[in-house]
Amino acid sequence: MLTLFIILFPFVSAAIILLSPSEYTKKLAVASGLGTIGLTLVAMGNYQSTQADKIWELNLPWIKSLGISFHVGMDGISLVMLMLSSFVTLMAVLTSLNDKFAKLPLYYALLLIMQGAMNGVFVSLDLFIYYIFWELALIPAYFLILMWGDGETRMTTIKFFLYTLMGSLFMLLGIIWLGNMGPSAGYDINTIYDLVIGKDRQLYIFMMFMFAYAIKIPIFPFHTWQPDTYTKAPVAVTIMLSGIMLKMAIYSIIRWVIPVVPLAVEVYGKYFILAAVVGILYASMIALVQKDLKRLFAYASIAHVGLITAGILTVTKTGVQGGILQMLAHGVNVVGLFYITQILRRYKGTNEITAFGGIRITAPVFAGFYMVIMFGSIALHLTNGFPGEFMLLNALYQTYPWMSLVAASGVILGAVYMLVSYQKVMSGEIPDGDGGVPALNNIDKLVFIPVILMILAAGLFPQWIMNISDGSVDKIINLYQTEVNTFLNK
Amino acid sequence: MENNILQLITILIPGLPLLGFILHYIFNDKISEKISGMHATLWVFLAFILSCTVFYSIGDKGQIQTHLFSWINTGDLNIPMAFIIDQLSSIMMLLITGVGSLIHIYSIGYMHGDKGFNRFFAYLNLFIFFMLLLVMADNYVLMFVGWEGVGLCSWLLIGFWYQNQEYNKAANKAFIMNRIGDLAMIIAMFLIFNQFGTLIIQDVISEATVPGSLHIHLGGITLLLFIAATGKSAQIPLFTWLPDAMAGPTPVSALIHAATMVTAGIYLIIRNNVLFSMTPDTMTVIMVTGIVTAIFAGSIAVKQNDIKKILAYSTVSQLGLMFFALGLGAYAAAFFHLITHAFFKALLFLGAGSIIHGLHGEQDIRKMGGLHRYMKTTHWVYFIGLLAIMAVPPFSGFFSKDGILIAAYHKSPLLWGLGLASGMLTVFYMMRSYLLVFHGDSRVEKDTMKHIHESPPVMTVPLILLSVLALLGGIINLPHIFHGNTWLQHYLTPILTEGSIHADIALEYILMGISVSAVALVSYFAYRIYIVKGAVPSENNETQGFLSQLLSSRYYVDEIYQAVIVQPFYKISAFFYNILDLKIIDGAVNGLGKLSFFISGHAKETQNGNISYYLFAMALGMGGILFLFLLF
Amino acid sequence: MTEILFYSLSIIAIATSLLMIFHKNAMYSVLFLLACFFSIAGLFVMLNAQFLAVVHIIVYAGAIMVLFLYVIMFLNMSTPITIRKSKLVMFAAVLTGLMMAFLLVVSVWQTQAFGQHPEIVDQNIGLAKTLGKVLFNEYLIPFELTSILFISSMVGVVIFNKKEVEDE
Amino acid sequence: MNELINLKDQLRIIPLEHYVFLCIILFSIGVMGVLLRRNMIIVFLSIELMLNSINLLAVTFSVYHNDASGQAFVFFVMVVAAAEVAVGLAMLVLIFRNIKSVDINALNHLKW
Repeated sequence: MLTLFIILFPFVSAAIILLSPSEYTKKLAVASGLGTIGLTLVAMGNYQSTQADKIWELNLPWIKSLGISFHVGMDGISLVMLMLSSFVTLMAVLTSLNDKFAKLPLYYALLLIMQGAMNGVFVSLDLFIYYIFWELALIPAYFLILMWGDGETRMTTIKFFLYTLMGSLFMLLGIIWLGNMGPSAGYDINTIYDLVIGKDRQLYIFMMFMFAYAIKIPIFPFHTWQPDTYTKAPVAVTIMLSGIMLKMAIYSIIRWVIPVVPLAVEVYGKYFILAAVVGILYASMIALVQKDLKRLFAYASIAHVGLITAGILTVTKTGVQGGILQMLAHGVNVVGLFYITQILRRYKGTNEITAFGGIRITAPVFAGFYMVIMFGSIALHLTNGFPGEFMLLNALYQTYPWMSLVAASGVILGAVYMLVSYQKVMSGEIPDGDGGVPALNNIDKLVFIPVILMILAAGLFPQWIMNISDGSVDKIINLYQTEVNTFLNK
Repeated sequence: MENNILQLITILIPGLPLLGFILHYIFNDKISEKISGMHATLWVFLAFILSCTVFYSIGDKGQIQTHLFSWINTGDLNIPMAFIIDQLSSIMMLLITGVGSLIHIYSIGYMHGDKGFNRFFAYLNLFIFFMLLLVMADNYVLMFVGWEGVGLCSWLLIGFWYQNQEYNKAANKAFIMNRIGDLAMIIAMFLIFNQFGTLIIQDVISEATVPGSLHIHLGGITLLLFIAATGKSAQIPLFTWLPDAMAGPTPVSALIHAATMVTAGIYLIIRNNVLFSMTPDTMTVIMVTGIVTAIFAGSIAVKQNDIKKILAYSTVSQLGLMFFALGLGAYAAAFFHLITHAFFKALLFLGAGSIIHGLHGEQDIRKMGGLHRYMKTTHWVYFIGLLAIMAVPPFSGFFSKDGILIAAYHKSPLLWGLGLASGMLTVFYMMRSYLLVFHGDSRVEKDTMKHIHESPPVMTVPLILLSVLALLGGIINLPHIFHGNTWLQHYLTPILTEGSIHADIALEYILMGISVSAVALVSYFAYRIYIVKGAVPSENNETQGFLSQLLSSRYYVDEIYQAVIVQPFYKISAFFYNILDLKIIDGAVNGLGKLSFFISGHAKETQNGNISYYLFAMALGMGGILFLFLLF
Repeated sequence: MTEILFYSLSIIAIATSLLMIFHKNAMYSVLFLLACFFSIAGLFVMLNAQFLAVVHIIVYAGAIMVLFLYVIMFLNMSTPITIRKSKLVMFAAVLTGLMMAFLLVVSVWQTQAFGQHPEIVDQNIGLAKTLGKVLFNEYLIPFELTSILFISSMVGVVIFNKKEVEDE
Repeated sequence: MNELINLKDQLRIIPLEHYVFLCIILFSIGVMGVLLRRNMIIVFLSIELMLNSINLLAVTFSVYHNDASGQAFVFFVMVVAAAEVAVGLAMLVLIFRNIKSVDINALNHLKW
């Protein structure tokens, strides 16, 4: 039942927010964010990582003739993702506290609906339910960007929506195919995992699924919707999109691709790794010449998630664990990074790098926070970026050494564009004719301090997170290895 | 001492500077300058005291291992947060905390009145923490933490006066060049993990020395580690950041860019000397790189006019000499030079800092001269540092450099000659800077002249202490011919692979005689030029000859890097963004959308609103359906 | 006798319908169609569907065609209207019609169900009595629904014209 | 009249397909009329013609299959035709009042 609560809680909160007077909106939203964190922590307290069993499982038959049931439950990986989701959502809610948006209740309600749908994705144990939640998450995002985005958002949102939807439809095709592949139709995770699928069919299904995920993540060259969308979306939505939504796709690779079509991953995974690795270098180089800070972070995000994808597709313990760790790290870091752009925008109305300078003089605390977040993002040691990145690169190196070299050079570039932009924005002299950016207000600190603490904590004690997901990752890798070995022995 | 007390101490040694940093960070603007400087120094000094106790117990224990907690442990990857202290790291710890304390004290005077005083000390403490982490690390990853951490502090401190964008650029350059080295190091780690299945340094070394074991990628590992070292220790081709790094405050240059951080590369190689000794090819590469860098940087230093730049190139050159020694397999000699160099180069930098302080920020030696009259203490300590770096007996530099030269001679007389040449270059540029700064006529600008003063005791006392060290540092590895017992070499024996060199005593005397007379000769030559002739470097570079212009432009290395690497890279990036990303890839995506718009735009014309047209369409449609029924 | 009657009625129906569609004057078209309907009514009679034949004449000839004539009169369209379509369209229309006919013929031909004569022939099938039984037994609800259809069409017609009045 | 309605004879003499072909011809003429003419009244008339050809077909099959339902349907078709004509003609009048034309091409706004 707890799983159901975790899904429903945001939806119910959204409904309450819509029905309550608007002066309670912000308080209710924050309360909802805290509430989901609480529920996740309760779930985590009940979880024995060594057993790696799914907890709080719930299986209600829904459409019997199609073999669809409302089957949800959590294991270690889901728990980590839920933790991320509830943290990032709370942060997203907090980041918008400073904004003066129209139709505020609707805005928060949509944010929470998005969270609820994404939580649903993380706990679904039935492919069909999973798909419903997957698409449901897209709809609030569409309206949020359309209604509260910057500038001309119509074309951007249409592109974002259609592009990702197109990918998802291929996945739907794959889902229906998978569901009807067995003797009787069934979408339950156990049914799907037990299917024995021929090599060719695995390839087709792999391609269908990966097409959807490659767009959602996004992997080069399917990334072009991302910078525009991230740039134009309101910051809270950008945070939700890059903090959680793209993690849905990476999570789905772990949950629905690797155990389901292992042979295809074994044989064709390397092409996606190649694309992801090329994307790291490519996106980093592009980030180097960006003039808009938010866009720069958007491209940086492509580079980061490319590495995560590449590492996970190696299907080694280190790679998958590193990927999970790095998803968490990336989710936390984007909160900070995009919130920085919001603060800058608040005072100057733009995110052009050249418009800023000397912020350290007037807002030293802000500069300090920015610095820590930046170092987290470029994976400096003892920040959350490092353990994951090290593990990912290591896994990649042990499988494809040359790709690891390329990926690692992208990491150097990461330092270049981050440092250069930091110094242009934060250091130097204040541009003529303005008083600079004032010091942070309390809400800003409320956002930054948890982020900073998470960055440092996850950098020092990554083992704590890895312990949660450890058993579940083992299970999935065992499934994968067993099937691949069986095939190879034949 | 009890083992667990020692372990506690080993945790405290890096812990105290870290505590200092955290306290600074929390109480940044709430504490006064005095308290800030005092307590920052106190932490480092306490760490020094603790390091001494550790140093004494190493003698009987051999090594101390401390396991804090498991940092990353998944699958077959196991990286603990653990320290190991042996002979090598204990000396490094003494060096770091010792020189560090002196520089902390000095900084209290030097940074007095600076807006970022507290911040400066926070960074210095952080630096000490990371540097200690580097030398104490039990595994490569933790070492890498320190390795990048000191790079981070270097970045913070070079760009300390952040309002100047030139300084920021220098900081970024340093960090990025270091990161290139870091890339090599991280790949070396992957390769080590691939070959040995572990990243614990001791396990790797014991694995590598198992008789009969064959590790085909060992050459690659050592080469990559060496590339990492070139980044950190500013060797060709990654040396250009170090002179630019002089943008930071002078104590930083002394601590980070002379005494400690830049020697991390040498430390890394000595730490892995077992692996290096097994790969002679890499050793040759190291040797060649080292000596080329030594001569190259030395020749550039000859034509520099910024006192800190001269010292920076001198540092590059001296580091080159250390790598030269490493390449020869003379690890102990290299380490010995590392220690003495830390003393005298820190002394020289701090002396230069004292001059700059006295002249209110003037760094150009053309605008100095005759300063020995105004800054007596500074002059004397600088003079001692000068003698030490020029390798005048019995100053510390003489013994350490001599060790290297003798090792070179045993390899080949030619190498000895090259080493001597680099030493002569050192003598020349150091004499040049010394004479132009302290002797001859004063060329100081009048405004500055009025305020010229000797530095306060808080600065001069550390200088005096350092000059004592620079004078007597040679004792720790006094060669046999001076009735010494080469203590350092013996002390390091457990971790070194080199065999001791038994040289002919007569030959050693001859070689020493030659090098000493070379020093004297070159000093006289410099004296002739700068005192007797009173030559002062011209303001204008264009009147110079080709060679000197080449030298004063530093062989145009920066410009070449800009033109060959940086600019094309940015151009390609811009191409990727403007053409490939926006036009081609995004164009393809948008093209798909436009295509459907195009098709529907034309398909729309079938809906022209004309009813008879629709009727036709209906009739044809019915006919078509009928036709299909007929067919199937 | 029967054959002659059938073929002559058929020819009349075809000829008048052709004249109907090709005649310029709408008034004449209506009259030709009327003639066509009469011949079709004749065919109904031949098929022993007397009731329908009568209803057919009453409804079509008596009501619908009169309505048409009434409208033509109302719109004052008795004079020939010269609007014609282009040659191409005429050609296409004729072609389409022929093609339709051809396709239908071919599809009928393919059924191969010719010359089959029923075993039992109920001569009373077309009587009003039989038809009434079927209508009120099997098709009662549709039959009642037709009344709703009529009501609604009546209401529609009234509303159309009422609006018009208000506008003017 | 009774002599004429000798069904058995008639069915023997005139094969089913002749009725069917007649209906097809009439229907096709109706189609042609709809496509050919721009006068809306003629279009209506053609539609009536098509309906009638279908009626004839229904009656024919009803007799052949000995099932009165076919004729019942003809009844319904007539009802619908009557209703359709009533509404259609009302609309036609309305259109004529608005655009002073019964040209079908004058109505070309039936598009998005």
